[in-house]
Amino acid sequence: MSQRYEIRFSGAGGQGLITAGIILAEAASIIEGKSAVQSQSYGPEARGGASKSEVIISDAPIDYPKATIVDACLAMTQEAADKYANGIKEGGLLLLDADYVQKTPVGNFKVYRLPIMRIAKVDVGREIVANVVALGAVVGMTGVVSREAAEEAVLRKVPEAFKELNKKAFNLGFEKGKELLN
Amino acid sequence: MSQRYEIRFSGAGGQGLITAGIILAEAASIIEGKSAVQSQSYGPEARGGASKSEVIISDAPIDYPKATIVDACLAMTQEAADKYANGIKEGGLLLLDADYVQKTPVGNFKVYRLPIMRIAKVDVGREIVANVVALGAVVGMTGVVSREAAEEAVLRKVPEAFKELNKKAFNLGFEKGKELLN
Amino acid sequence: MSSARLEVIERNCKGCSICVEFCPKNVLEMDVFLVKVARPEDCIKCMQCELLCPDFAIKVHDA
Amino acid sequence: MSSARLEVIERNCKGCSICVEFCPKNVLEMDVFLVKVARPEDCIKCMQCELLCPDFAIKVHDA
Amino acid sequence: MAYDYDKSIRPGKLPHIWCPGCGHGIVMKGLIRAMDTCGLDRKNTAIVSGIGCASRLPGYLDACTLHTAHGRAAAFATGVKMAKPEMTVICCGGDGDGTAIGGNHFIHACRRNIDMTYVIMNNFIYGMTGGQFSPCTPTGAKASTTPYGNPDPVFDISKLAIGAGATFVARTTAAHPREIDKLITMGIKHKGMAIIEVLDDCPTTYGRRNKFRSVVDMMKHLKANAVPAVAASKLTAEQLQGKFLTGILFQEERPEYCAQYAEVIKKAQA
Amino acid sequence: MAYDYDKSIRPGKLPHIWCPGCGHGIVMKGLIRAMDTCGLDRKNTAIVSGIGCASRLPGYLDACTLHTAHGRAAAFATGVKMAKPEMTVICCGGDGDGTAIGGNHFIHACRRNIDMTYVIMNNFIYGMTGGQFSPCTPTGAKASTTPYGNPDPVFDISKLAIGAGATFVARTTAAHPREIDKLITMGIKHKGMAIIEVLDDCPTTYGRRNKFRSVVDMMKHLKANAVPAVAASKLTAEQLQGKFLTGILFQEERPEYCAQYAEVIKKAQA
Amino acid sequence: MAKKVALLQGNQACAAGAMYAGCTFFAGYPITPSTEVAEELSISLPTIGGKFIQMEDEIAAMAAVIGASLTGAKSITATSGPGVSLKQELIGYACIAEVPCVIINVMRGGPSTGMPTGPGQSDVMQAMWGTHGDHAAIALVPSSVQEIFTETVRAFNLAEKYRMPVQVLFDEIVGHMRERIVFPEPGELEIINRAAPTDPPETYKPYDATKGQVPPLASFGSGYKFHVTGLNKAADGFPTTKAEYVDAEERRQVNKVNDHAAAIESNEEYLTEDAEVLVWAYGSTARSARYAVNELRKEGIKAGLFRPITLWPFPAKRTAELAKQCKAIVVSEMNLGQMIHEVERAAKGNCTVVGEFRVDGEPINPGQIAAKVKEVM
Amino acid sequence: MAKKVALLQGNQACAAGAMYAGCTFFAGYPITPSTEVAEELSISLPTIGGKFIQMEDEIAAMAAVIGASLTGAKSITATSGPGVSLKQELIGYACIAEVPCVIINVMRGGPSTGMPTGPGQSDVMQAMWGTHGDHAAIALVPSSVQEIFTETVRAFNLAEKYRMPVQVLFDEIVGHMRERIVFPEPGELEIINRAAPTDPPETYKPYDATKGQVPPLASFGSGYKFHVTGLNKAADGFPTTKAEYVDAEERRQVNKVNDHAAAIESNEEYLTEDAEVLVWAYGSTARSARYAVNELRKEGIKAGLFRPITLWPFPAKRTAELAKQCKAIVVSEMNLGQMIHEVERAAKGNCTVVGEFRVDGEPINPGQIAAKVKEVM
Ligand SMILES: Cc1ncc(C[n+]2csc(CCOP(=O)(O)OP(=O)(O)O)c2C)c(N)n1
Ligand SMILES: Cc1ncc(C[n+]2csc(CCOP(=O)(O)OP(=O)(O)O)c2C)c(N)n1
Ligand code: SF4
Ligand code: SF4
Ligand code: SF4
Ligand code: SF4
Ligand code: SF4
Ligand code: SF4
Ligand SMILES: [Mg+2]
Ligand SMILES: [Mg+2]
Repeated sequence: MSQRYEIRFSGAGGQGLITAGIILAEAASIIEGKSAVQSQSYGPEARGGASKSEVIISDAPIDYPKATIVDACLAMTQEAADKYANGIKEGGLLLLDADYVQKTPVGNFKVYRLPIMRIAKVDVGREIVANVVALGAVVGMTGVVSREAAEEAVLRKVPEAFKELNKKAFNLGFEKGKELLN
Repeated sequence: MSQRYEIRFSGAGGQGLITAGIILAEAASIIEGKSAVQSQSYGPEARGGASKSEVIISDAPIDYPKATIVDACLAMTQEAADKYANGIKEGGLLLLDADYVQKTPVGNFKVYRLPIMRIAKVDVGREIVANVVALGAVVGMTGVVSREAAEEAVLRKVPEAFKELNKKAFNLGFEKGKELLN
Repeated sequence: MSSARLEVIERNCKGCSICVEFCPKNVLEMDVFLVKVARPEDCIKCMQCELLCPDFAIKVHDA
Repeated sequence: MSSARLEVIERNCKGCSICVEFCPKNVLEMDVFLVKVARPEDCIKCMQCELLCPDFAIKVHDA
Repeated sequence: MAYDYDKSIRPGKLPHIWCPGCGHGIVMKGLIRAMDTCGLDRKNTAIVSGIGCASRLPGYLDACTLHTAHGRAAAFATGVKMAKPEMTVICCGGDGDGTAIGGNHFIHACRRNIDMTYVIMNNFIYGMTGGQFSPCTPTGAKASTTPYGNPDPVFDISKLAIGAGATFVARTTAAHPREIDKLITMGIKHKGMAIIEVLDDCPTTYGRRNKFRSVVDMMKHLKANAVPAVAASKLTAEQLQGKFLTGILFQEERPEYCAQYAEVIKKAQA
Repeated sequence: MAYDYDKSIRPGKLPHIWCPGCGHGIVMKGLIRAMDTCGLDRKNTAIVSGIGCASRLPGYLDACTLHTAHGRAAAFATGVKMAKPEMTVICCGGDGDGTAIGGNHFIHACRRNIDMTYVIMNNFIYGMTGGQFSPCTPTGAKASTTPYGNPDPVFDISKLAIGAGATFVARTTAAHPREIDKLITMGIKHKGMAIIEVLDDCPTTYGRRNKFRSVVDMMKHLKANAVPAVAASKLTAEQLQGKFLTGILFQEERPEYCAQYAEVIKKAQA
Repeated sequence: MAKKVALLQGNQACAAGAMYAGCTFFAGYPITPSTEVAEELSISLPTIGGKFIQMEDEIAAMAAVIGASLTGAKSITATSGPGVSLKQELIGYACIAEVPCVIINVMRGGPSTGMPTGPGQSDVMQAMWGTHGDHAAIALVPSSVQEIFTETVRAFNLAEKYRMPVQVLFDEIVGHMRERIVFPEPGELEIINRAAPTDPPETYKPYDATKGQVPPLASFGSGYKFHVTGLNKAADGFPTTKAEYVDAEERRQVNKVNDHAAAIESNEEYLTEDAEVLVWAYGSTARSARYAVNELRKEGIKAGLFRPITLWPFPAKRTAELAKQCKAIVVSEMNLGQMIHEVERAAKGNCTVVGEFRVDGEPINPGQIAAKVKEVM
Repeated sequence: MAKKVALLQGNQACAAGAMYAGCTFFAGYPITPSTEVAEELSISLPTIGGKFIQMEDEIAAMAAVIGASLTGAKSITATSGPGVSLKQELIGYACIAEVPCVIINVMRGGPSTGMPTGPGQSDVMQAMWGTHGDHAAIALVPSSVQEIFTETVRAFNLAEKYRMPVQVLFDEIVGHMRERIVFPEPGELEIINRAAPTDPPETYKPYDATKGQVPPLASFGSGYKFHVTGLNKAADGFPTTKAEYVDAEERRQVNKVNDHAAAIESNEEYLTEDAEVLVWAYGSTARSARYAVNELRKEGIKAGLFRPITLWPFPAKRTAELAKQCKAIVVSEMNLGQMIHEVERAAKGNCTVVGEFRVDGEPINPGQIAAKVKEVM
């Protein structure tokens, strides 16, 4: 991992991507003891629309807390892709929801597609865990934090009754993400 | 008259001493074309108690608008005398209401007494014109403005129906004031 | 009923004459700026003067 | 009564499904994020859908 | 058939910023219909709001529109109206804007009985800032700053307006769209201060926290619990529990403020 | 016989600053008697005011006294009461302070039904600043800023308080001194927001301009036009013209705010 | 024909100046020592069909003034420290929405309620920095009754010209003292009215920088329909968060004043040509200073007076020049040192800068200024 | 035992810091981007029997905070620009009445409503000059989540120690970002409580300067009966207009801060020893600056960073020293130039002072700071 690694999660408001970013930052900073900063967009009126959450992870203290040029970007909807799939590093990584993003942003980065919502709904059984599936995939693809740390961070965040569901979601995402790289 | 002449009118709130000061300032500045500044005290709460009005008259423009050391001072009540009969020039003039001021302030100035309220009530016929009697006396004693200018200023200030009354008050005050000097 | 002793706290009295006017027995009078107890013997201790004085300036005592 | 033509302004529709639920004749249906006119022939032009749509997204026209 | 709202909406402004299902859109449509019914010349109509989701309304309407500071709509509007009484002045905004920070301007506008129509969109919450309780949030309800349930009693906006001196006070809900424009129309025609309270919904910050499964649930709740004021007298206190009276709640004739001031001018010029 | 006010007045503070005949002194005496009747421990009593002649009252009383900023008494008092509910909190101030600039805090304190007693001295004018009209100055009256007669309608303070949710609302006048302490006593004992409006007089800035020859005239006017609310029902609207109802105007029991918040604490600690 | 003269209070002169400037709307809330401004206007405004309204508080007054101004009425409010503090949010609104209006602050003593009937000059930094966010400010500080009249007229002119709130601050001393005033004839003083839009209603944009640094402002009810907001906005007046628009707007609104600082500046210099010590003072304090300078000159001390009449934008250039010329600058103000910060900044260490302050409710007298000058000689 | 750590938003850390400091009272009114401070405290305060109240507006919130503090409760409010503007009058009240309290300002963009969700640093001059009248101010500007915690604690300490309102200002970026925070153990950070009166109730005077520059403050309901007012007052708390009392009070209240400026000051210096160009920045901008300094050093440019944590009282002494040492100072802030005025004043012309500003709702990035440094080299 480089000194400073920047990840952006984006999608529709309410899809839980802020939470995904927070979990990732907790995995890095609370569990793995790295430095991490999470921040998110507050639209002009915080009403619906696309939203984003950014996480910066580093071995050293993080001075500038905003993304400079992101290493990995996730976009769950077309609007999010249009709005936030930019400023990606050359050779960086863009993960799109295969069903909801039709027009693929172009740039000098690698684009991957995964039917994240569908996996959540069909394979895990609840759309609401799409963000955890996405998180799993991103961790699987980037290795920015360890699988164990990320899983633990997910489980710390959810109430007992939902732990199994989220575990399943995370791991499915992780596997599918890893597969994509092959 | 010296370059800068300072006069202070003091008494109980409601006795019309502010008006007396304004009339004097108008006589000097509007009618005689001198410079004049009138200012007055605003108690901490503007409720009752003693009040004062100061007029500075000069042939030259007046820079500092507040009294420095007054040439002439009027006090209509004991409270006013206690509070405001100070800062009088050596050789200056202090005029007191003969009935209402018992304790005479001491200092290097000449003290005169005139039963102003009584004159207004008994000789003129209305207590309310005591301020004009007082003004007349002060003008008579100091000559800071001409008798004519002062009289005109008084008359400009009052409605038609009260002109005679005020004329009488002013002139009686003027005469009595002049007499005091003898 | 015992007779009344009316105390005027001159320091406080502002001469508003409320007590004078609201006294049902005409006990009080104005003396320029101050109230004066003119006919204490007529007082029926109704307390109106004391209650209505805004200035804590008059007290109705038992004689 | 002439039949109705229901116009959905897709750009405006936010998929809240109010029109669907309040249509007395079950004319409308949700299609993920958008409303869909499923049974236009059943429409009685009661205007509920148009009146209640918060997003200026559905219009009831005479056919 | 289809109502032509487009001629009242500023070009290119739709879709609006409100969330899916937000009742403010329904109210805006009612307001447009009322303005049309009254035949208002938009050039001589000022629409004034404060800050909040509801207060974003004027930006969409093709008129003289003034989006002020939080809570200050009625005070700005008073300036507009006093300075140019020939203009029609309409205020609009949320429950928080109008009755929390704006409460004083609200009651004083009512007292003056200045000729304005104030459409207050009561969604029981501060929507724009993310769901803190407002003076209209039901006691016991959950909001982002009442994690243990709201301890605050609520304002009955209409009662407050009447107590303050408003001369036309009416209430309806977003689930009664035809009544919205009917009452606003009456308010505009009324000479004096008219308050039209519209109970509406904020699914995003209020609904979810308070166990409404969807915006449709909220709309149904509004629809089910509205009792026309005219019918209320026949109901027992028990039957009225949890209901809200709708329709005209108060109406009287009193001299209008600008007309009163015209008299002042007459006297001054005499 | 003679009432002992001295033990309640801070040493050396009399004579007070109020003008000859100013009704505020009569109200202060009533307040002292009421505090005595209730047996209030002055160490645990906060008296909170805004700015104005009436608001100078707390400075004279030997208690925890807080002279705040213009209009803000109720808001400061809410902080005191919430932080230390075991204290008795009394607000006092003028009509301008309480209903003009302070209107919002006034209505919200009423809404919350927080346990305070608010003695509002309504002399129909801004006395301290020299007689500008207040929201309580009668329409048509002269004030320094209504040279042509006041065009503004007035607040009925009690009606406003009721509309806002106060649970004890009463009115009397400075010419009814015994009723002042009786009603304030009831207000203090009432658990919740109690508003006691006392109509009083400002001879200096209101009386003279409005053809009252003296303060006695004003007092007589207050005395003559007060109609006990209990008697009002027997009078015709015509007979009530220009009169003001006195006595208890409204009373109800509703949960008190600090008590409600104690429930929040209980839940949070559970 | 002889001109009309009168003995007026400063506050009355302010009201008269407003009338002369074409003011037709006042909204306010009474407060000592500013109330006479309102009282006068309550008499005179309706005589010309203008409107006087007493609002429920100072915030409402500021709101009404902005609302009225948007209909085209030249609008004014008058208050004092506590009221100015309350108005801060809406002063910022008038700045960002670019609505002309005039705010009179008759300064009294102390923070908070302080000393309502005592004079002060302690709101002068607030006049620049009181509201949150970046914004320009224009503040004028007359020192005589006559000047209150002319500066009130000028305040309206600047407000209309630059489309912004303009503050006139004078201390209680100048506000309450009476002096002779000579009324200018109609037409004698320049009167500036806001630029009318040249665009037809269909294409009018209220913040269109292509129309100049100060785009014309249409009036409500004049045939133009447009939107006004306190949010950051684009040229058309509608909210935006687009960085380039926001940046351009914010900078334009500050630069419209900065770029014209020289034109807005006005000051009086007295015996500065050969001055070795400069007294830097404004408002009533400048009158004491002038008296002191005269006394000092009699003693052969080369004292001079710089009296800013425009306080904001700050007269930095001339102050800097004088700092180079003089050994010392004595800044005298009825506060604990406010404008002295700016004088120090402008002086750049080129001369000693000392303060002669007073905050006890008494005016600064000539003697104390003279003493301080001698001290730094 | 390992310390408790968590990933928190700055706003949440602020609430946690308040709890650590012993705060038991919050009154506020929601406003973006500060609302999370309130939301957190609405959860945590009642768990310790503390009180959370949402008032009808920001003015009422400030009033309630002062009222509560007078009962002895450590009290706080949180808001943003528009709310701070509204609170100005009562901030002055807290100053003159000397009532400890903490005011959080999470700074957003623009004057007026501006850009509610965008960051800004444009309320920093307001923190000193926002309210009318002379007064002292203490303002802290943390730049990380951890520091928000510690500076909130310090704000309470300073408020209690100096009996005055203390402001903590952080921009939206620091307020909303999440970082790891290590919670200090109880007792690890110093907690200061206001001095209790040593006098018995009979002779207690709340403003008795003979008891020290900061006289002890009794609590309502603790056996002491005393008077509090916003008027100028004597040692006993009762209003006075006597010049000598007023003067003494006003000066004491300003000097209690000025005389302890060194103790209140806190700042961080990074690579300043040999710096030739100094970047002067605070809050989130200082983080960009540090990044930039590191980059510049890599290029061999001797850049250094001065980061004030206490903004008011202004760190004039150290800034002046650095101005003598350096060729240039680049002041970088998310506004159009505010603290740069003070830096210029302190620099006294000893070095070039330039600004690198930004007001478009975007953070200042390291690149632009680095570029400006190179420009002035
Ligand atoms: C002076 C000020 N205080 C607080 C805010 C923050 N604020 C903006 S909108 C709002 C509440 C809006 O609630 P409401 O008026 O009910 O409208 P809604 O969003 O629910 O439609 C608040 C508190 C602000 N913008 N300005
Ligand atoms: C913020 C602010 N605005 C205005 C004032 C000026 N002011 C002081 S007292 C007062 C009115 C007082 O009237 P009221 O409350 O009726 O009391 P009264 O003097 O009549 O007893 C006003 C307007 C002030 N002190 N502070
Ligand atoms: S107690 Fe009654 S009767 Fe006696 S003096 Fe007083 S008012 Fe008159
Ligand atoms: S009522 Fe009181 S103040 Fe008035 S005259 Fe009587 S004793 Fe004096
Ligand atoms: S008009 Fe009525 S029936 Fe037709 S689709 Fe709409 S709601 Fe259904
Ligand atoms: S009500 Fe309107 S926005 Fe909602 S689903 Fe129907 S058409 Fe779409
Ligand atoms: S947050 Fe609530 S009030 Fe605001 S737009 Fe969304 S639904 Fe409407
Ligand atoms: S001015 Fe009026 S209210 Fe004030 S003290 Fe005098 S009489 Fe009382
Ligand atoms: Mg709402
Ligand atoms: Mg009053």
